[in-house]
Amino acid sequence: MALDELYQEILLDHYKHPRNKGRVENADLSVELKNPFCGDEILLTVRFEQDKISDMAFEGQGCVISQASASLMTEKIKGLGIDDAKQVIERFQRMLKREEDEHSDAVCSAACRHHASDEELDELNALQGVCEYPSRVKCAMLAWRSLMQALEQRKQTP
Amino acid sequence: MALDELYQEILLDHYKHPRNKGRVENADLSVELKNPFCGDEILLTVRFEQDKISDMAFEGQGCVISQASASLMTEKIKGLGIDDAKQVIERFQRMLKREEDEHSDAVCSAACRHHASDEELDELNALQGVCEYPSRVKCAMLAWRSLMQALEQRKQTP
Amino acid sequence: MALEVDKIRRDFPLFQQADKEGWVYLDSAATSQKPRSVLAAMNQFYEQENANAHRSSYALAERATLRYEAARERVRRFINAAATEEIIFTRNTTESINLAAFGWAGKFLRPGDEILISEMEHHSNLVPWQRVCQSTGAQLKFVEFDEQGRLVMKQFHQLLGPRTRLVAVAHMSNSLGTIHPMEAMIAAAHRAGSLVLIDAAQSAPHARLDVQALDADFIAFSAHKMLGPLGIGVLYGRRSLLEEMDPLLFGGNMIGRVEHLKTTWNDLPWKLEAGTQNLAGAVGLAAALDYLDELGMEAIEAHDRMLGQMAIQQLCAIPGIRVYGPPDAHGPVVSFNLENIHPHDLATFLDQERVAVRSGHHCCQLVMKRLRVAATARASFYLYNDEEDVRRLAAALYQAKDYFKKWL
Amino acid sequence: MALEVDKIRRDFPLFQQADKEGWVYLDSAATSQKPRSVLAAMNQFYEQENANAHRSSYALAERATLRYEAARERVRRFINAAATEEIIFTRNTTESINLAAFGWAGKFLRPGDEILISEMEHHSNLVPWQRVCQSTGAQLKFVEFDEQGRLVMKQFHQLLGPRTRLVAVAHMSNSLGTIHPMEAMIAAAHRAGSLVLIDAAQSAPHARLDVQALDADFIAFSAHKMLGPLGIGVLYGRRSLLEEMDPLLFGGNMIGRVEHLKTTWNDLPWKLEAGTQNLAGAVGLAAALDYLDELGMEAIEAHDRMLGQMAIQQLCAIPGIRVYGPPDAHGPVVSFNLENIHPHDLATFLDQERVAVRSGHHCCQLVMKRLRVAATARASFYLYNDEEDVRRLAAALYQAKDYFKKWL
Ligand SMILES: Cc1ncc(COP(=O)(O)O)c(C=O)c1O
Ligand SMILES: Cc1ncc(COP(=O)(O)O)c(C=O)c1O
Repeated sequence: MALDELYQEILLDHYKHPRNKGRVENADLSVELKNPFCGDEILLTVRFEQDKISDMAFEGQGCVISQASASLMTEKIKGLGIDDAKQVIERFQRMLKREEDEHSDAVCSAACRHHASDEELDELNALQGVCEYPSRVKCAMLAWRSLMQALEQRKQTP
Repeated sequence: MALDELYQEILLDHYKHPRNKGRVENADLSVELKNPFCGDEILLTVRFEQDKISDMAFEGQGCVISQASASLMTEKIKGLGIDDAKQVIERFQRMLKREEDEHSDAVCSAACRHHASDEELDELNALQGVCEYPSRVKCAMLAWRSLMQALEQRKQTP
Repeated sequence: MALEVDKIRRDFPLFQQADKEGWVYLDSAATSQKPRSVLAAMNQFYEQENANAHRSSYALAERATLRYEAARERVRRFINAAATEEIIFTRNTTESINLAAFGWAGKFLRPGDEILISEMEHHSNLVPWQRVCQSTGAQLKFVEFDEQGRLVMKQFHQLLGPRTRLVAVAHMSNSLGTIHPMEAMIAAAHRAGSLVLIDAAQSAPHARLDVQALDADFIAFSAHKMLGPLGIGVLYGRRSLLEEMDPLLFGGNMIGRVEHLKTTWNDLPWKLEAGTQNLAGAVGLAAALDYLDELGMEAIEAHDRMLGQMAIQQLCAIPGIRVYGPPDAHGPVVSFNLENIHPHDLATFLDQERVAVRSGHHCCQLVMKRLRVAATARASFYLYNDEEDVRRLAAALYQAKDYFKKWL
Repeated sequence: MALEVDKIRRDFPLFQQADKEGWVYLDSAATSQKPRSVLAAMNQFYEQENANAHRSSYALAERATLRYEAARERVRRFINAAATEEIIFTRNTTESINLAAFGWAGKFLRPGDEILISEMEHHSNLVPWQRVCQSTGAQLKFVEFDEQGRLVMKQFHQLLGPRTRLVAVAHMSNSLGTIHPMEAMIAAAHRAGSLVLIDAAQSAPHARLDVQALDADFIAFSAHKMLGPLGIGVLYGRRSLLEEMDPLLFGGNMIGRVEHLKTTWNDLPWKLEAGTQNLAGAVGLAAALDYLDELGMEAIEAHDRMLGQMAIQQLCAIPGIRVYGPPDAHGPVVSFNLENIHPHDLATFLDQERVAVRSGHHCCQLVMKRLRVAATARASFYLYNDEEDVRRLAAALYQAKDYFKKWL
């Protein structure tokens, strides 16, 4: 795969000009996560209004993939209802998952099978190339894992 | 190697009619040992007179090799001075040890190199064939290890 | 669908050696032979995909990581675990049991708690529990076995009480071949509020293991007894248990955040795998499972059990041979002795006749004690053995009787 | 006697793969590639000698046992240990250190005792000591390192006191490449009455290890970093220490006499090796040592150090590249960063240029913290690398700078 398929212009834009960077004031929840693979960290702050994610922001440093993914995520998720947000998370996860074959050998030697782009995901499709790089998937997922934890915590302490 | 080289007539004799089987009365020392490979046990009792092993006997059950070796040992060692006994032990150990080559491969694929018989060992030479069977060496050595421990203990508590 | 043993043997390089002509290997319970496909899978890994997993992002390391994790998924599928994270790679059954013992029991058991095992356990499913009991103050209880080599189920139910926190038993005994009534034991243990660990070292090679159907909490087994390589084993654990338990070994990839004086753990399954793992071993195990599934575990089970039954029958018919273990509920592991001849001598004789059996206590000193023998000879059968092998064993035993006559 | 790298490469099947044409592997500090002779030795074992060791007395099992014990003797000879019983086979360095930590320190340390390590340690030589300190009440002390990545020796001598029971340090740092003044440290520790454990995971592949000359008490290393297979490692220990310490894992062959509630241990070295061991792995390690000795450890050391020096020089000359670690006393492990570009992105770019380096915290989070970076890129060299590989790395870094310009 050419490198430019991984490092698309859109990611460049989000990396250089991250959206929603910082902390949400009066956040209901904040989640701090570390990528065990490289040590990169992220702090995600979220405010809810009833069942809606009314505001969110992220802080932290990391590689292009993790930063752009976090920025894109906040843009996509902010303003969504919790159920809709969960749907997006699922779609995003599905996009990054290599399709696993019945036979273990095939899984490994075959290149990642590109799924058809998921229109619902809009700009997030720019991260599709990451599924070729399982270790970088962890970078792309870091912000999303924080979001999942936030939603989990919210469920437990409504 | 033919089986009869391992199971020599002399061993048969000592197996069927073990010498010095039982316990020495008024023993100065007794040592109980277990062969971790098979669980066979031996109880060796020894009486000393000054620096001489004046009497010894063994108890226990086991395979032909371990029983015959114990019987032959008591016969050979009984009456010897401690230093002479140690010499015999060393010679016996040397006989059972495969000669190790510089190259690990050679050690393993080559059959055991027979050493010239050790005249000093008399009938104990009958156990030479055991060096082809490293696990059986443990059987042949069981009684001897008890003897070594006995001599060790005697040194510590004279 | 009987197994075509002649064809199968051709898959095993060891049986193709010139000096193995007419040679009968009856020690698969100690370790099995390896088919070509398993060696090929490991070679392929080393020759084309070797890199350290989970640590680097260049393409080769990605592939190594994928291969390792695909092997984990292959194991999950083989034992039908609910989730891939429930498969922990270890070195062998022994380490798997130690991990459960120290990581779970060592952490949660308290004085007064009880661990229930049987007198028929392999030392690897006995000594770790002794240690855990010493460190926690828990008590170790033993189910005995009867003259036929069956666990005394009445005693099992009596010993199972409100203080029993864990039942740890082998599915199949490696010394007597007994297959225990696992389903009933697990159900009873769960009713009593106890967890269950199954030592599947001997059963996993011979019968389909469905961990969800069995409903066991921990299961341990070794690759090397089921056509796989040495140096790799598995601990299956229910996710919630693996989550709450401690690691046994520390360092490498099992960490989350490391500070000077304290450390958090990585997610499952990596939390329980410290240091560089045996990736090639995992790949080899996956290939072994492919081979087993290709033949079909049902066919293998039927074949192996048939050989075990046949061996029991033929050996029981030889005067002077004493066979241990129950006549039924018996796997392909047969322990026996020739009257008044030590099993070491017997095994050495059989070896001359090109029949390889094991002699010793089989890591079951408590069993030997109860049988009142120092050791036994043991023949164990697997998918590359056939009826002719059983007959060869029986014939060699007749010759042994003859040879040792003068020694009696 | 320079190494003939072209010839050496032909011994490594991975470099012969069509898709590895022009490919530069710079991650040997994570795991090395394996020469054909190592794979052949393991295949030969599986194809001709596979049986369980120390358990049976038929000829094949005898041979397997001999092969395994001959490998142990081979290791003894390689590191010049006084006795074969001082060589314990483990899975990897991590397990070796855990064995010393829990088997020795966990048994003998008391509240008030101190363990002295450095901030530069791999997690595998840090987290086990944290755990032992938690369970024994001993205290963990850290020697820091200076800006150049050298241990602060003055602090080392200050921290070394009458309460220090153990000094545990890597011989060569896997993150910064620093080679510590081992001899002086060991002598000082011994004068203070402390034992010394050396984590030789990174040094054993590159330099002659003479345990008697070094006078260390414990030494840990992994086969897979020195041309050997995955799944086998070594703990060397002074016999008296191994005698008095406890096993870490229980079961299988490590026992002496087993009773219901207590068990005695087998003799050394078997006391510390539980369950079926990785025999093929040990055989593979022995073949790796043969290969290394054939080339000569002195020649290998000179070659690797030269490449490390060259890499430092060339990388330091690239504007925007920051190289970590001391310019001298530096092994063939070079950590660096490209200003404002995350090392993951850099490594991904280099991978496209067919240069494989590792990026991350290298299991040294404390080092990253002190360097105030999240991660570094790391290139490590071995006997199959040459000057051209260094140049390729430097050239690719220039290209990377160019590519990432627009991202700044
Ligand atoms: C200095 C050091 N110590 C310990 C280790 C751990 O080695 P292993 O992963 O083989 O257990 C490594 C390598 O990862 C290392 O570089
Ligand atoms: C029933 C049983 N449990 C445990 C073990 C230990 O297995 P391993 O030596 O592979 O750890 C064995 C085999 O030796 C066994 O038969």
